Parts: sequence; C-alpha cells; structure tokens
Amino acid sequence: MYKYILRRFLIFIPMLFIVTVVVFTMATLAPGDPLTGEVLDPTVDPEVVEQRREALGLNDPPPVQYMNWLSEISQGNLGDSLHYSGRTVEDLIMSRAPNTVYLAAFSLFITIVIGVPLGMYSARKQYTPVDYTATVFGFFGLAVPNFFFALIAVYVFSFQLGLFPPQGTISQPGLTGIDAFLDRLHHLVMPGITLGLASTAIYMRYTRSEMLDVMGQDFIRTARAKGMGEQNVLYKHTLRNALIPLITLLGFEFGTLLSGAVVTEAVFSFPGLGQLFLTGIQNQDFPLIMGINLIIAVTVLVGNLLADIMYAVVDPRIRYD
Amino acid sequence: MSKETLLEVEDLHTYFYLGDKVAKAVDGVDLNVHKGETVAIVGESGSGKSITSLSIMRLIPQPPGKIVSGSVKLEGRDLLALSDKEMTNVRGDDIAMIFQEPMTSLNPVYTVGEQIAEMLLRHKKVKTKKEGKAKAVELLQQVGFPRAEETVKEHPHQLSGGMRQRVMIAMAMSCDPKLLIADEPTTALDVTIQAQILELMQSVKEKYHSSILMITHDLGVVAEMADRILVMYGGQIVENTSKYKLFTDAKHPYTEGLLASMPTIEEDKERLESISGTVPPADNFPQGCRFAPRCQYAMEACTKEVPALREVEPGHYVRCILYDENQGGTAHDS
Amino acid sequence: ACGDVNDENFENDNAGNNDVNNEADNNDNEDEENDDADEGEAQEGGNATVAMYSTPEHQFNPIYYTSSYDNNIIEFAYESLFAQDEELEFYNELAEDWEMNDDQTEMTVELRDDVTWHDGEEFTADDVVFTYTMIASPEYIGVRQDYVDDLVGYEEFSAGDTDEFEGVRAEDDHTVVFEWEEPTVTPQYDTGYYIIPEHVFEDADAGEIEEHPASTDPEEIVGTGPFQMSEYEEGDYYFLEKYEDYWGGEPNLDSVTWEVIDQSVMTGLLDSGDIDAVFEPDGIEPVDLDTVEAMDNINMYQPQDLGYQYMGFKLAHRPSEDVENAVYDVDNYETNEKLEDPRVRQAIAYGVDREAMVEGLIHGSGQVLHAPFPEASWAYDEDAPVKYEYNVEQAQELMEEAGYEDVTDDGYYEDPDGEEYTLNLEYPTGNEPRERAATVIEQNLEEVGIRVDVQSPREFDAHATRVEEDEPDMDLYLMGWSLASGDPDPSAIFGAEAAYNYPRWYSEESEQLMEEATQAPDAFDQEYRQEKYAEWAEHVSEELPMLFLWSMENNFAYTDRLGGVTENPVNMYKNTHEWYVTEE
Amino acid sequence: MTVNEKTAQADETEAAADREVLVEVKNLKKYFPVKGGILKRTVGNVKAVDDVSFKIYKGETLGIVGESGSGKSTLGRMMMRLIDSTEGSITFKGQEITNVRQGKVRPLRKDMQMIFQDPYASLNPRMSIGEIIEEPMVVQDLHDKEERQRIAGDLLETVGLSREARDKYPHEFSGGQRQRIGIARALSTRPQFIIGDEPVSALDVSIQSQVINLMEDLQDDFDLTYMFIAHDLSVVKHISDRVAVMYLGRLAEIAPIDSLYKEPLHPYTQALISAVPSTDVTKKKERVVLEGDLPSPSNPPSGCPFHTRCPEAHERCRAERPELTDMGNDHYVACHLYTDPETGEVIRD
Amino acid sequence: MADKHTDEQQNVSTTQQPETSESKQKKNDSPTKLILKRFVRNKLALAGIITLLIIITVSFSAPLLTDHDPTRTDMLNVNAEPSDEHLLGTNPSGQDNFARLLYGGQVSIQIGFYITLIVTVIGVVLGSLSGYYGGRVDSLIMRVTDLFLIFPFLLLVLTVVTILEDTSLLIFVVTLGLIVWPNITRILRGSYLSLREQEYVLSARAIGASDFRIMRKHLIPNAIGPIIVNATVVMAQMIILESGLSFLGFGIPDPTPTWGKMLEEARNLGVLTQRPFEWFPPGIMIVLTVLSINFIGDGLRDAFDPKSRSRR
Ligand SMILES: Nc1ncnc2c1ncn2[C@@H]1O[C@H](COP(=O)(O)OP(=O)(O)OP(=O)(O)O)[C@@H](O)[C@H]1O
Ligand SMILES: Nc1ncnc2c1ncn2[C@@H]1O[C@H](COP(=O)(O)OP(=O)(O)OP(=O)(O)O)[C@@H](O)[C@H]1O
Ligand SMILES: [Mg+2]
Ligand SMILES: [Mg+2]
Ligand code: NI
Repeated sequence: MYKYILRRFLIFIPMLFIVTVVVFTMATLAPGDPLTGEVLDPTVDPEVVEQRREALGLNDPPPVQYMNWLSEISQGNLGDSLHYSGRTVEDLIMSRAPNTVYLAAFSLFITIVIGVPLGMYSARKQYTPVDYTATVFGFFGLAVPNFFFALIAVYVFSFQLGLFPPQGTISQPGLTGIDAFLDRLHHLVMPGITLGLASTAIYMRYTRSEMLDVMGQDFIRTARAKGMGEQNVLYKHTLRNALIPLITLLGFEFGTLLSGAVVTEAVFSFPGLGQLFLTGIQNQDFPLIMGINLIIAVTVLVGNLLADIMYAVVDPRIRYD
Repeated sequence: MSKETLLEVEDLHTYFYLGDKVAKAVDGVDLNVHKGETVAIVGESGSGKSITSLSIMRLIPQPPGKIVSGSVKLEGRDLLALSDKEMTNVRGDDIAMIFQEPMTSLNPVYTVGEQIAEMLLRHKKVKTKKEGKAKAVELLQQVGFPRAEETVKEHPHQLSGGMRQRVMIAMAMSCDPKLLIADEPTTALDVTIQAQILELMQSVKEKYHSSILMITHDLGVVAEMADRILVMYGGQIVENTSKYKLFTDAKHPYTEGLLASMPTIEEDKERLESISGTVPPADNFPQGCRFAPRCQYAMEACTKEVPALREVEPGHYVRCILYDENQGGTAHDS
Repeated sequence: ACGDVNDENFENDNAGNNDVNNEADNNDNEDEENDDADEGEAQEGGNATVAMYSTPEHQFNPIYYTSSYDNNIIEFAYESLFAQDEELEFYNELAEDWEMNDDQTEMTVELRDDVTWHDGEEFTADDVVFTYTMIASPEYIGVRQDYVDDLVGYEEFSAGDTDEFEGVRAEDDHTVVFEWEEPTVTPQYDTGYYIIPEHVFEDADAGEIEEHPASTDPEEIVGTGPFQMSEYEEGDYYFLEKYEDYWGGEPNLDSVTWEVIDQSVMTGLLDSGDIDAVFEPDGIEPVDLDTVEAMDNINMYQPQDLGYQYMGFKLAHRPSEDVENAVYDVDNYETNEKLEDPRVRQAIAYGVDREAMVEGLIHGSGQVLHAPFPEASWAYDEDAPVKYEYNVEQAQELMEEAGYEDVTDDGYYEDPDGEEYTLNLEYPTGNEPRERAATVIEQNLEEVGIRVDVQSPREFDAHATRVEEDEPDMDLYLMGWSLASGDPDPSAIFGAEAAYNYPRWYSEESEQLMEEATQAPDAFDQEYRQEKYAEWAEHVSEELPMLFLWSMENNFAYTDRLGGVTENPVNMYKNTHEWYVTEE
Repeated sequence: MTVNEKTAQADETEAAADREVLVEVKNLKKYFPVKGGILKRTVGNVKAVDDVSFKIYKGETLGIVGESGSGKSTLGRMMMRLIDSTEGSITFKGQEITNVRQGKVRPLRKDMQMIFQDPYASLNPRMSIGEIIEEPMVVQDLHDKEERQRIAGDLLETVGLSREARDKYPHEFSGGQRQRIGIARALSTRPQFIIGDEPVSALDVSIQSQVINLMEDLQDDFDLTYMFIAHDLSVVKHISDRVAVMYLGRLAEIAPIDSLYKEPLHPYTQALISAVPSTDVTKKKERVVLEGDLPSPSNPPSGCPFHTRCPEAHERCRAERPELTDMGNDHYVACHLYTDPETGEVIRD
Repeated sequence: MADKHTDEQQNVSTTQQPETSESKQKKNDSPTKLILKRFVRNKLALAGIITLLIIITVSFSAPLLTDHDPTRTDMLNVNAEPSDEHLLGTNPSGQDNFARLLYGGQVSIQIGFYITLIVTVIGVVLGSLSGYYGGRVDSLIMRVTDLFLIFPFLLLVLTVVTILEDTSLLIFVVTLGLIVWPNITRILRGSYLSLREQEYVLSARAIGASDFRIMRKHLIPNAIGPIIVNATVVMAQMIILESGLSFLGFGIPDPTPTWGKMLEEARNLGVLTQRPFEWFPPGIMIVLTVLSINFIGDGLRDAFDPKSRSRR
C-alpha cells in the first residue's frame, strides 16, 4: 500500500515538472506583454516602460526566465502579477481560491447528492417512465450551455421569484457565524447548480450504467441466493461496487469544475479563480495565467493521486506492488 | 420410491419475453428431489438447466423473464406463492445455491469472512458479526482451508478458483440448508481441482444430510455424483432415471446420442458418434418433439405434438414416442 | 457585452487627469428634474450601493493604481489639492488658497489646516511634498511622471543624481511651493493629484509603496476622503464607512457599498433597488439604455465622454530597423501608396456612414467626431473642420478623380495602375461597438467600391503592438484614444515624429501650426491658440490621417432613493459626503 | 484411421529414427517479465514455458494436456511464432525458425496454421465467411480472386457447410459451425501442420464430437500433422497418437497414448488421469486427489515443480529438478522416482 | 473469464436460426445492417437523427430560405423587432437574425463536425498505434494525453486561443482539435487494447497478415462502434464549447455568425426579457442539436453493442 502510494508519487513528480515546462512554454509563445498597453499611452514615457520591462525580467531569454520562475515557485513564490500591480500571484490566488473551493465543493455536493441517487433510482427502475425522464434530464443537462441555463435561472429565480441572489458571494458584509454561512450558501445555490448541471448529468448516467453493470454480475445473484433482501443487495453489494469507477471520475472533477467555473463565475459575478483566470487571459497577465494553470494542474494531479489512493482503498482488487 | 420428497417441481414454465419473441427457456419441467438424494440435471448449453434452478430459487431476472406457471414445493410449501420477503427467508436458509463461476460469484469488495458472516447474520444463525466471523473460520476449516483464520480476512481476488468454490460451498452450507443447488460447480475448474470439489461436496452432503440438485453438462461428473439423473433438452426433461440405468440402459435417443458422442478415458472408441445439427433456440422450438430434427429415429408422428414424459419402467421416465405404446412405438435397444 | 478591459489604460488616465473643460454639461433639463425628483425624506445615515462591472485589481494607492475600478475606491478615500467642479472649473479641495508668480513658474499653495487622515494624523504640507517626491523618485515604477516631470529638478532627482527634489517644497506646515522649469498654463491640473500620507508610507521607498499593505489591502487604506474602507470581499463587495471627522462635515451616509456585478443583470438590480447607482467608469451600456430610461425611478445624467474611436490610415510605415530601435525618423518613413492620395481618404470618409454607426452601434449615445478636440475644450470650433456627410456618390467621384476605376467591372475599384485595390483593416477585440464597426466599414466601403479585407480581430495588446510597430500589411486600423487632456496641444499624437503618431502622418503645415500654437509669448493668449487650433483642425480634417468615428456619451444613472449627488462630467464622486438616501 | 491403427503404426516405427520429424522443439523457454517495485522494473519472470523439448513426427497428432496456466497456449503460440521465445530453438521441416524476424515469418505461415479455442471470438464479426476463409490466401498472395473463391467454396463443403455460407457473417452460425469455418480457414493455404489450441473446449459434447470427427477426417484427407492442445484428457486420448503432459511450464511426461493412459509414470499424470470422472458406473474407481492448487508460475517451487502437491514427494524432489528421462518405448518422464539418486541411472520395475 | 464470455455468447447464438432453417432467413444480414436495424428500433435515436437531419437540411438550404446576407449590417435598422422582412428581427449591427440563425447553424455544425473529424483522425491514428503496439509508443502517447488531461479543458483552450492571436475559423477548429484529441485517443486505445487480444486478431497474425492489414481489416472495422459513438460525444461537446467560448469572447470572430454568438447576445436581462425572439431560436437550436447528437450517440452505442443496452 505504501509502496503503491509512493510509486504514484514518483510518477507525480516528473509530471509536475513537465507541467511547469508546458505552462511556461505556452506563456513564452504568447505575443506581446502586459506593458504593451502602457506603451500606447501618450502620457507614459516609453523609456519608463522599457525600464519596467527590464525590471520585470521580460527581456531575458526564455530559458533564463524559466529558470528564474522555477526557482521562485520552488520557494512557493508564484511571482508578481503584471496586471495587478503590486500583488503577488499567490496572494491573488489565495484571495479567490476559497470562493472557488466553496463553489466547487457545493457543486460537487449537488452532483453527488442528486446525480448518484438519481442514477441509482433510474437503474432500479430501468425502462420505466422514471428512467426515461431521468435519461432525458441527463441528456438535457449535457445539452444546455451553462451560461444560457444560468441566465434563465437568474431571470426566473432571482428576478421573477426572488428566491436567490443573482450574483456575488455574500449579501452584506459583517455577518458572522451561522448567518454568514447561510448567506454564503444562499449565494452558492444558483452558481452551484449551474456549475454542477453537466456533472450531475454525467454522474447520473454513469451511476446508472455502473449500477446496471454490477446488477448483472454473478455476485449479486449470489447475494440474492444467500437470502439477502433487495435493500441490502442494492446498497451493500451493488452500490459499493458501482461507486468504485466513479472515483476515477472524481479525480478529474476538480479540473472539470474549474473549466466550468470560468463561465459560471462570469455570469454570477462570482469572484473565484475562474474569473481571476479570465482577467488574466484578457490582460495577458502571464505570471497569473501560469500560476493558475500550475495550481490547477497540481490540484488535478493531486486529485488523481488521491483518487488512485482512494481507489486502492475501496477496491481490494488493486494490487499495490 | 418410499423416500420422503423434499422438493417437488410440477409443470414449471419459465419464459423470457424478448421484444416480439418468447424464449421458452423452461417449458414444462417436472422434477422431485428426495431427502438425502443427489439429483443431477444434465443437458447441453441452452437446454434450460440454469433457468430451472433459478426458477426454483425465484431468481429469474424479471423482466424479461417470468415464471409463467407451475408449482415449486419445498416440503409441501409452494415457494411460488410466497411473498418476496418470505422467499428471502427460504433462500440461503432452506435452499442454498452455488454457481458455476467461482471467479465472479463472490463480491470483490468484501472479505470472505464478511460475506459468510453476513449470511449467518441474515438467517439469525449468529447474533453478532464477531460470532459470525468465528463461525466462518470454523466453516472454512471444514471445507479444508488449513489457514482459515487468515483466509477469512482475505478478499476473493486473493484466492484461486478452487478455493473460491470452497468458500462458496462453505457459505452455502453455513445455514444448514435442506437442499443445495449446484449449478455447474466445477465446469470452470481444472480436473484435479474438480476432483477436490466433487469430493468435498460428497463429504459435505453426508455431514449435513442435505439433498443436492446438481446441474452439469458433464456426464462424467454426473456419473460420479448423482443418484438420479434428469436429462434436459429444449426446456424439458426428456429422461429421468437412476444413474445406473442411465449409463447402462439409456432410452431416449438424445441421451443415447450424448453418451455415444462422448469420448471416455476408459474405452477406446474408434470413432465418435455425433448428433447432427444443433440445439434449437428457446424462442424457436420445432413443432412436436424438440429433438425430432436431430433424431435418427424421427418419424412423421414426432413432429406432430410434444410427447409426454412417461414411466416406461419403474422409476425410469422417458419423453419419447418410441416408448409410447399407444402411438405404436416400439422400444428399441441400442 | 465584452469587457473593455484593454482600453482601461486609456480611460484611467482620463479619469485621473481631470481636464479643463469649459463647457457645462448639456443636460441641464435633466439636472433640474433630478432636483425635483428627490421626493422621499432624507434619511440619517443609511447605505448607498454603487455598482461596477469589473473587479478592482486591489492597487489602491493613487500613485500606482491603473484600473479605473480601483479608482472607484480611491475616489472616496483620497483627495487632491484641487478638483474640478461641474463646470469643469478648478476649485480648492485640500488647498485653502493658491497663488502663481508672475512668470507662471512658481505656485504657492496654502493648505487647509482642518484636515486629518483617517487614522487621525494631521494632514500637512509634508504629505504633499512626499507625494510628489515619491512620483519623481528614481525608484518609482508607476506611470504618473506626467505630474512631476516639468517641475524643477526632476531630471536630476529621478536619475538619482540628487537626493533633494527641488520642484516641490514645504514652506511651512500648511504651505507648499511648486516650481516649474517652464511657465505652465495649467498649474492646478499639474498640482491636482491625490495626496498620500507620508506617515504611513515613510518607511518604504517609492518602489516598495506599490506592495505596501496600505496600497493593496483595502482595510489599510489611509486617506483624507469622506469614506474609508472597512470590510470587503474581494471581487464582490467593498464596504466603505463614513469618516466622521471629515473636514467637510460628517457624511450623511453611514456607508457606501461598492458592488461588483455582471453587466447583464444590472438592469434587474437597478430596477429592484439592489443597487442605487451606476456611474463611472462603466455607466449604463448602450444596450441597456432603453430599459433604464423606461424605468420611472431612475435619474439619468449623460455628459460627454472624452474617449473617442477612430479608424487610422497607415500613411507610412517605419522600416523594421527603426521599429527595432524605437527610432521615429520622418526621413525613413516608407509611404503607403494605397493611401497616399488624400482624395482616397476623403472618399473613405464620405463612404462610411458614421451617423448610422452612432445610431446603431452606440444607440445614439454619442456623436460623430470631426476633429480631435472635445466639445468642452476652448480649442473646439464647431465650424473649423470639414464635415464629411455620408455620401456614396461623392465618395465615388473622389475615387474616380484620384484615378481609380473599376476596370474589371467587379464592383470594386482598381488603382490608377489598374491593379487590384484592397485595403487591409485590422481591429482589436474588447469593445463591442468598435468590433461591430469593422464589419460596417467593410460593407460601407464595399458599396463605394473599395475592397476592404477585414482581418480577424486580435487581443487588444497584440493589436496595439502591430499598430505601434508599423506592421507593413496594415492599411487601416481601429483604435480608441482619449481627447486631449489638460492642454489641447495635439503634437504628442500628431507630431510627425511622435511615437503615438501611428498613422505616421507628416504634414509640414500641421507641424508649423502646432509649433506656432505653443510658442511663447503668443501662446499665453488663448484666443491666438484657439485660432491656430481651428486652422489645424481644418487642416487635419482635410488631410485625414485618421477618420474620427465617434465620441461617446457617458450614461450615468441613479435611483430616486439616492440624493445629494453632484453631477459632474468628469467625476461623479465629488462631494460624496453630501450623498444621502431617502426613506422608502 | 482408427486409434488402433495409429498405435500399430507407431509400434512398427517405434525404434526407428526414420520417422520423419516435422517439428522439433529444443529447450524452449518463454519468460514473461513481471513488473514490480516502485519503478515498475522487471522484478521476476513468469516462467510460462520452461525448458521444453519434444519432436512432432509427420502425420501424427501430439496432444498437449495440462491444467490452466501450465503454458500450453504459450507453447503453441511460440511455435506459431506469434510470440518470440526467450530461449531455445524451434525447427520446422529441418529449418530453424526461432529467429526468423517477425517481418519475415509470413511464408512460414503457409505451412503452419492454427485453430483457436473460442469459436465466437476467433472470427472477425465484420467479415463475411468468404472473406475470412480467403484471407490467408490473400495474405499469402496465393491464386487469383476467382480461384480463391472457388477454393473457399470447396473448403466450406469439405467442413460440412454449404457454399452459400460464403456470403454470410459469423453471427449467423452456431458455435460448432463457426469452429468448422475456423478449420476451413486454417486449411485454405494447404498447411502441413496445424496447432489446435483447445479447439473443442468451448463446444457442447454433441457438437464437440462432430468437430473431432471432422478433424480426424481432414487429417487423413489432407495429410496433416496436428498438435492438439486440450485440458480434457478423454478428448486428447481419443484424438492423439502421443500425449505430452505439462505442469507449470515444464513437460512432466510424454508418451504414446497407450502407455500413457495405461501406465502413467509421473505422479501428476496419475493424479490427472484418476481425477477424470468416470462414466463407468459399474466399477468403483480408486482416485488420487491432489491437495492444493497449481502454484504461481512466477514463483515456481524449487526442484520438481510438482513436489508441493505430489503424494510421493521426497527430499530430492525439493532440491533437484528432475530431467526428462527416456523410459523406453518412446516414453519419457521427468520424475525422480525413476532415476537412481546416486548413479542417475534409470530405474525400471 | 473466457468461459463466461463464451457462455453469454452462446445464449445469444442459440437464439439465431440453426443451419437447418437457413433458407427461411433473409440472406446476408451483414453486421452493419443489423446495427442499422437495432438503431432504427431505438425511438429516441431515431427522433434524434430525424431532428438533426432537419436542422442540417434547413441550415444548409439557407440561401433558399432567406434573401438576407447574415453578415450584412444595416445601421439604420438595428435591434429591429420581428417583421415580415426580418422574421426574427435584427441584432445590434442590424444583421438579420433569421439569416444568422440559418447560416450560424451551418457554421456551428461545421465547427462541431470538423473538430470531430480532426479529433477522430488523430484519435484513430494515435489510439491504434498506442493500443496495438503498446510498449514505448504507448507509454509516450499516454503520457502526452495525461499531460493534456491534467489541464482543465477550458483553461487550456483559453490559454491557447489567447496565445494564438489570430482566430479564424480554420485556426479555431484546428486549435480545438489539437486540444481535444487526448480523451478520444484514450478511449480508442482502450478499445484497441481489448480488440488486440481478440482471437481473430491473433488468428489474422497466425495467417501472416501484416500489421497494417490487421489494423485496416480487423481493428478499425471493429472499433468503428466506439469511434463513431465517441465522435458524436465530441461533436456535441464542441457545439456547446463553441457557445461557451463565444460567451467568454473567445469565439469565431465577426461577422461570421454562430449560434453561440447569437446566444451570447442575449447575455443581458433586457434582451432576455424583451427580445426572446433573439435568443430563443439559437438557444433551442443548440439544445436540440446537441440533444439529437447525444441521442444518436446513445442509440449507436446500443446498436453497436447490444450488451451495453443498459449502459450510459
Ligand atoms: N436473461 C435471459 N434473457 C433471455 N433469454 C434467456 C435469458 N437467460 C436464459 N435465456 C434463455 O433460456 C434458455 C435456457 O438457458 P439456461 O441458462 O437455462 O441454459 P443452460 O442449460 O443452463 O445452459 P448452460 O449450460 O450454457 O448454462 C437459453 O436458450 C437462453 O436463450
Ligand atoms: N502475455 C503474457 N504476459 C504475462 N504472462 C503471461 C502472458 N501470457 C501468458 N502468461 C502466463 O503464462 C502462464 C501460462 O499461460 P498459458 O496461457 O500458456 O496457459 P495455458 O496452459 O494455455 O492455460 P489455459 O488452459 O488456461 O489456456 C500463465 O501463468 C499466464 O499467466
Ligand atoms: Mg447454465
Ligand atoms: Mg490456453
Ligand atoms: Ni481415425
């Protein structure tokens, strides 16, 4: 077991290194730099801009820039944002990450709480109207662009029904304790559902298919032959086996959620990493883009690592050697 | 037969409804198992053996399957009339079952001990999990695990096929069932392992005084194990007799063919007999006798209607027009 | 609905620069309406919520910020010596009084003595000196040198040759003296920058100030303004509490909340009363104008915006060596023959329906621009420039006059040599009306018979680089610019060797006029300059180095609930201590 | 040809070295690397086939039996050059084929063919029966199109199917029929040598006998040599002339069927034979039941691989690996019971 | 395992006609035909294909259905309400929404199609190399796909689209294709891995067939199921992605219309509430198209692999 984890970890390190190279290469390939805009400002002395370029190391050859960057990040320093003057990338990421983590966690919660049971139910009632409804819902979740869903949701639930706030993370500053928590939760509902829409559909389909797969297995028949009740067969024997493959899905889920978050956060003015990334992209703030890409890639890598480990824990068939 | 009847199946019909087709997997099976007896059902693939056994257990996948008619009586109690809940009490406790695929018949995520203990708890043979585990160790020792204490903590994938089949047997016997149904318990195993398992089943049977309904397509296994043999073809029993009779005086042309086409280790056959054609699909049985298209003795009358299973000699039932005096059939000796 | 983030750099400066604009706003009627509209009872305290469409970058130090969203916060917290009123006249803010010496090179400012910083410290002349010294210091890495680079001793000081910045000095606790190398025409503009507290930043050098907590952490901001930051949720809420000891009197409101919202839901929030105002820098987007105007609880205020859009003609390109070496030498300019003939450019001006663009693209909230002077400026002369009205025939006439002819009969002109004639148009993303304009221009000119090849849009920065570096294939480009700030002198943009002369336009007449207009002593006479600029405007409109497309209006809106707002064309956040909200 | 005839033939030529050797396998080994450790290095080997030598004579059928995992398929695949051997040599018609590169093996395949176990998986479901049977000829570039079609039709008839079957697809046939198609394909290049890897294991008895009969008939008609891999001892007994018994990648015993079944020498062979359920209900049979399972081939026991389960195992079996010893009458066995521990001489009783 | 497999197969096969009744059976039911038959029986899939065909036909017969040029701006007629002249009104550039809907459909569908084509070709080539040869080639390809998969898809697309300053339709499609391929490559590799172990592949090798022949005749035809099914998944995804990118301002540049861009224009409450004719049609088109493609994909999955009938 420990060997297994260690091996996963050893694969993790070179991947991490390659990730940094890729991130950096992408950044260097990009045209222009963030100071280009200032060059165009008639009130700014071009020489000053050039000085700033020099100071920021933008004129060094790429390998040198890479090494600098790498040595910085190895000290936990993701560099200074170019667009957000005076702020470090890690500071920016830290200021936004919690929101995205809440959002992702909430959306994951929705995904699992809705997707998995629905998939189970659908599998149990295969080929009944319930199943078909769930199937159509599943496909629908995959077919609606999430910003479109979000806009309509905002219109209906915020402006028509007034149920949920249309944007933001909190409604008023200064709340504490349970009120603050509920306030945040209230703000998470719509973005969370929007973000989780596609995943929920995928989880639902996946759970359904896995359940059906497992339900057709010999050991389920054995369980029945042992006299186990339907509930026991379903929850103890089927579900546990069906959920194992879903763990792999979870490993990539954070990445998927983040992709979705770029769009969702934009609609709901939700100040998270997705929005930060988008600003970075719009301003060609490459230290920031690199930083976020790196953080996310590492998170996904860690997510996969955890998924692998979790997989090994719940599935005794995995060989650790 | 003076012995007490344990299981009695009458005119069982189990059909599968597949779109516009109906597969009559089991189509009028009668069988009975006496206390302490080992009855074997033999027949080629697709003849309905497994479905018969699953019907007895009421484990037919539904839909598309459905027990259409018939009765299954265990010590006089009609199992088909029980509620689902009551039936679960019968399964495992009164009738236990082991399957062909030891590799996949155990749940991969639970330890062997957990799976045995679960069954014991379910049927209230033990009160706590701990007790269950202890009992499991005991059971495993009985089926020949030298390191039973460790084995209970192992997961199925850590065991070989033969060992898993032993676990299955231990589990099946754990609640002291009256009847053990074994659906091709050794088909997936190597001969040497098969011999071990068959041996084990014999000893277990003697120890627990249970009856066995054994399903197989291997006539050799039947010869080793059974007291009485039922030959199945096309969802029906075509011959029902004692082991000795079957191997010495098989009556149904199909049984005859089977025996002749089987190479054996004892005798040197110059050339194997063979039955031409293939087993008819369950959704498209021929008219009349289902074996008729492949039967060397087939005649006009065979294609008319399904012959009845009748007792041609005491305790020897055959479903063939040749033995039906009314139809003018003449018994022949092969 | 795309953010115009890339243009922020231009607009920011604009927001900071506070031009001298003579003309009062053109919305007097509405102004009055507003005063009447305050129906509700003024409430003691309360909170007003103001919306912005994008997130501040959290550089809240006035000498370093670049985003106008950061400026939103800064406006409430910091103040300057002088500010501009609704008539665009300068008035004293932190200054009590000022006077200029005779040759216009030295200004003595007396400061208010009742001003305290949010942390209770007294505001003194040292703070003013500190602010200007920081901007001038060699370590300074911001972009606000413009305010100090004409002051005496700037060169030496910023080069690190001296430790003392002579240009600004404290005479006593409440007197500051500024001294310029040359006579200055706009002293209040130059000295009207936000003042930062010395006692907070004194331990940091000018470079370190950028990362100082009081610069980046909203809660640490120390200014003199009527509101100070208390709580915030980055990218969501910025909650400003009143500064009770504000020298102008305790603010009416308890707090002002800045809320970051998505533009798409703004109308809904305004309607529901979740937000009270949408002011600078965004204002109401043209798409939402109709909706907002239809609401009955809304006050609109629509002053002219100083930003304008234009289509540049690349009249010449710098050779690549010059581009590399950042050399601007007219002698090396390589003429773009396709656009050499002014008649072609005039034809294009006639051929593009700018009125329709103003109507269609910006929903009428702006006007066609003919010369690069804001209407508000004294340099503006409505009759000076040639006004090209949309006229396809005239455009075609001019083309034919210039020797262009449709030889191949494909509906497009061939050039005088009979060769195919195609103009490449490049434009950036980031400003929706401008993006849409590219297609309109292409189609308008197609009607005239001029083939335009519209390249797919680039990120603004990439586009700007291509424009700046004289991409050889580029004939036409779209870009935004802001109208002359402070002084109307256009030479920084239209001077033949100015870096920002992107069209690479060279006209002897223009050079001469621009020079004359700023030559002392004549230039001290505004009328003289006015004349010169009128001449220049006419010249530029005939020569057409660029086709001015439109200048926009700002569309500021606030609800009836919010009162006491000073409608100011360049800055809506003055006198915020007078803001109040009414009971519902 | 009947079994008796075969035996008679074998007897005649018994001592004679003049029986024509078609295939010879010498010291053949196949080790599959086992990856392990943190870096997935090769930490050991599965000795799927470990030092196996035997000959196959022209016209005979050599049966290979052994439990699952004993290396039967691996052996067959190596001989077909479908997988490379780790060590040893394979000679076909006197020609060394062990080291023919994968790219160059195609001509060999003309003379050597293989029939597979699973009649459902061994036919490409997307090819028509005609295409399937013609494919070997296409690959070998034999005949023109029409000729190929004619041959395919003939072959179909030969294996007892109708010519029309050519245009159908595998899913339209039953298992036995598919296996016939597999055989027809194997015959299409007129090979001399056919390896059947459990060709009847997946079939029902009544169908199995049809296929066995077919294979026997074809052997006569086409002058074929078979290597017949199976785990069913009765089937092997019926079809083979000689039988080799494999255990954990090694040959335990190899002998003509008569002597093997009547007088099995190796304790494993004895156990194997006695484990076969008897259909003779008149006699009660003594049975040797082996303890335990087949050990893992990646970690085979030292000495004689069978010693862990052998009822007669003694000290020497644990330490020393028995070599295949000639017991006369073409009967070879690898067991210490038959050699003197001191002299190494063969012990006969 | 093998035995169980056989067992199932046997059950299937016994439902087939025995040879004796061969004459009654329709001749030459090729696997493809069988698949089609199974596909047509699936009602949702059939509805999907009909809907999709209608959408495609309507989109591609745009010139017959409208006289308007979807790129033609009319500054004097912006944001027009629906009328006989402009069935769905005009957009803020005065372009006819109906024409944009039709032509936009062409573009959106083409984007989906071409990306899918690129991705599938890459997937098939790399997937076969990886799955068939295994070993180093496989490790290398798999590491590369891993790398791609670690970066969240949209972030990667955005980063790359930003880096490539120029986004013409071609570049857009190629870029996306080059980013999306890893997923499908992995899936196809999986298919090849299992196909490679099939006995018919072994038997093809046993008759001396070359690798190329094996891939062409044995692997690709049998992998066609997963290939097509995954192609539908990609296509559906890409149509959604296009709209997402348009929304973020990284879509196909003007004036080319796409559904995504039309939908993006509705990113405003005013438009949403007062001008539903502007966003509803493209919205419903995207949803319908994607839904249809998904249904088709699902139907194909079932048709290709009846055992997976119950699967996703
Ligand atoms: N789930 C099912 N759906 C449809 N038909 C089925 C199903 N299960 C069994 N059948 C049909 O029922 C018939 C009998 O099947 P059964 O499994 O009882 O055969 P068997 O005698 O046990 O064969 P084997 O030796 O292969 O196990 C088969 O022809 C099969 O077509
Ligand atoms: N490609 C492979 N990689 C690693 N190990 C293999 C490989 N192929 C076979 N083996 C191992 O080699 C041993 C012999 O396998 P082989 O398939 O030859 O046995 P077999 O006698 O044919 O068994 P069966 O009767 O089950 O077909 C087994 O332990 C198997 O696990
Ligand atoms: Mg069965
Ligand atoms: Mg094998
Ligand atoms: Ni013979």
